[in-house]
Amino acid sequence: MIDIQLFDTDLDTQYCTEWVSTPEAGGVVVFVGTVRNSTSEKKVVRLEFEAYEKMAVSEMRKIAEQAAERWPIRKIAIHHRTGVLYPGDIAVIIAVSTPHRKAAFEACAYAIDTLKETVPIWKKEIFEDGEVWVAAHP
Amino acid sequence: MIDIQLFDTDLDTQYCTEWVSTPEAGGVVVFVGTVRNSTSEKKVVRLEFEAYEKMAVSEMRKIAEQAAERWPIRKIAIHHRTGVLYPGDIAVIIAVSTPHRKAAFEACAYAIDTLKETVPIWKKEIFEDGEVWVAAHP
Amino acid sequence: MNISILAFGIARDIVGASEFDFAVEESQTVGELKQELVRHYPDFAKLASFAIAVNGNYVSDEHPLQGDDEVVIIPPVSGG
Amino acid sequence: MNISILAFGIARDIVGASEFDFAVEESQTVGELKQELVRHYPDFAKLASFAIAVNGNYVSDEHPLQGDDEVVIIPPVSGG
Repeated sequence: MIDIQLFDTDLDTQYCTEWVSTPEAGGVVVFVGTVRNSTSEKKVVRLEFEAYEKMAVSEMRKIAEQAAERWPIRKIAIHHRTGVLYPGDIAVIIAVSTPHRKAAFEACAYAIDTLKETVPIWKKEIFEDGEVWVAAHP
Repeated sequence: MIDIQLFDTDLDTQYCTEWVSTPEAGGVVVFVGTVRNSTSEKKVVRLEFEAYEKMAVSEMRKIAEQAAERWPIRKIAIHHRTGVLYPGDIAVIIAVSTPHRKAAFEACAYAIDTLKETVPIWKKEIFEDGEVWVAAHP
Repeated sequence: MNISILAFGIARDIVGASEFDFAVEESQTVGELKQELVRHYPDFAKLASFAIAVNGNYVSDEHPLQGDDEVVIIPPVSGG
Repeated sequence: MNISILAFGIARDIVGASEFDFAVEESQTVGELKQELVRHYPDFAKLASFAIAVNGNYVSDEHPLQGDDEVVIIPPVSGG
């Protein structure tokens, strides 16, 4: 079972963790990506996330489906934020449950690694003295 | 910063996740180990956990300290249950925050792998037709 | 024919609009569209990557365009 | 001298008590204690592993015992 959602409001770690938990699975791994207060020594004021929403959701669903083909996933939730975020805010949550823990670790790491490569979501870092689209340039 | 605790009451995933979260860390990985409803096709009625408490806490602390030497951990929480647990109940939570996600995945997996090897906690699985100390025999 | 193109992130900054019309030949490929876009907006050549999605999916450079396609410029993504 | 030994998990079932006194020679090593325990309780030889903790730490077989040590039998652990 797969739960994919884009939110423009706070993400809920507890919801994702409980949603994937099931007595059939012994291992739940949750990744929570938060906004750091600095990048390369520069103080981050805020981040602005935008998404090509339709395709962001379908690409996140593909990741979940591909992970479920590779590992014996019972449930997987991928929740991502859009809009303005401040240091400490949660940008993404990926929660995975599997019968044994190794698969949950591998599937969760695969999902966040792939999300950062394929899902059409963009973030702009705003510093005190400028701003930059993250990863835009080599 | 390290938070090690043994509880004979329900563990709290939300507490651990929030406790390790900090604006200095961009990645939080949480492992939640739950009681499965079956082992080798046999239905599990309940699990009974017991600990050599003093040493269980000190060995969990060693794991946290060793992990913090190997990875740039900002905060790590290891909470473990004792007593009687039923399928779906949480037996252990390990939450780790690091500046970048790869270290959090590695440190969290290291901590649960090592916990299962060194921490003096024992569980007995109770089936409908018998019981067994897990891992006791080759 | 004219196709309507959506631009997100830094692509929107480069084009100066989140949606714009762009003239292409009938059955022009995505690869040819990308070359045209770089000609009009040289800053696209400076990006770490530069992909096109058609109707919600990544497509290869060989993919032929149609007038009613939803065409989106995908600059380097940075979710998570 | 007599030392007091704690037994957890399956070790408690094998000994039939969670705490018991056991006679050892002065300065006997942990390795020798383990051999004596296996002689008295042959089921310890069937375990996947069989370690001894002294005063809250794992110790090697060469570790010498003292009368006021807190000695604990650690059968295979299974936390998590």
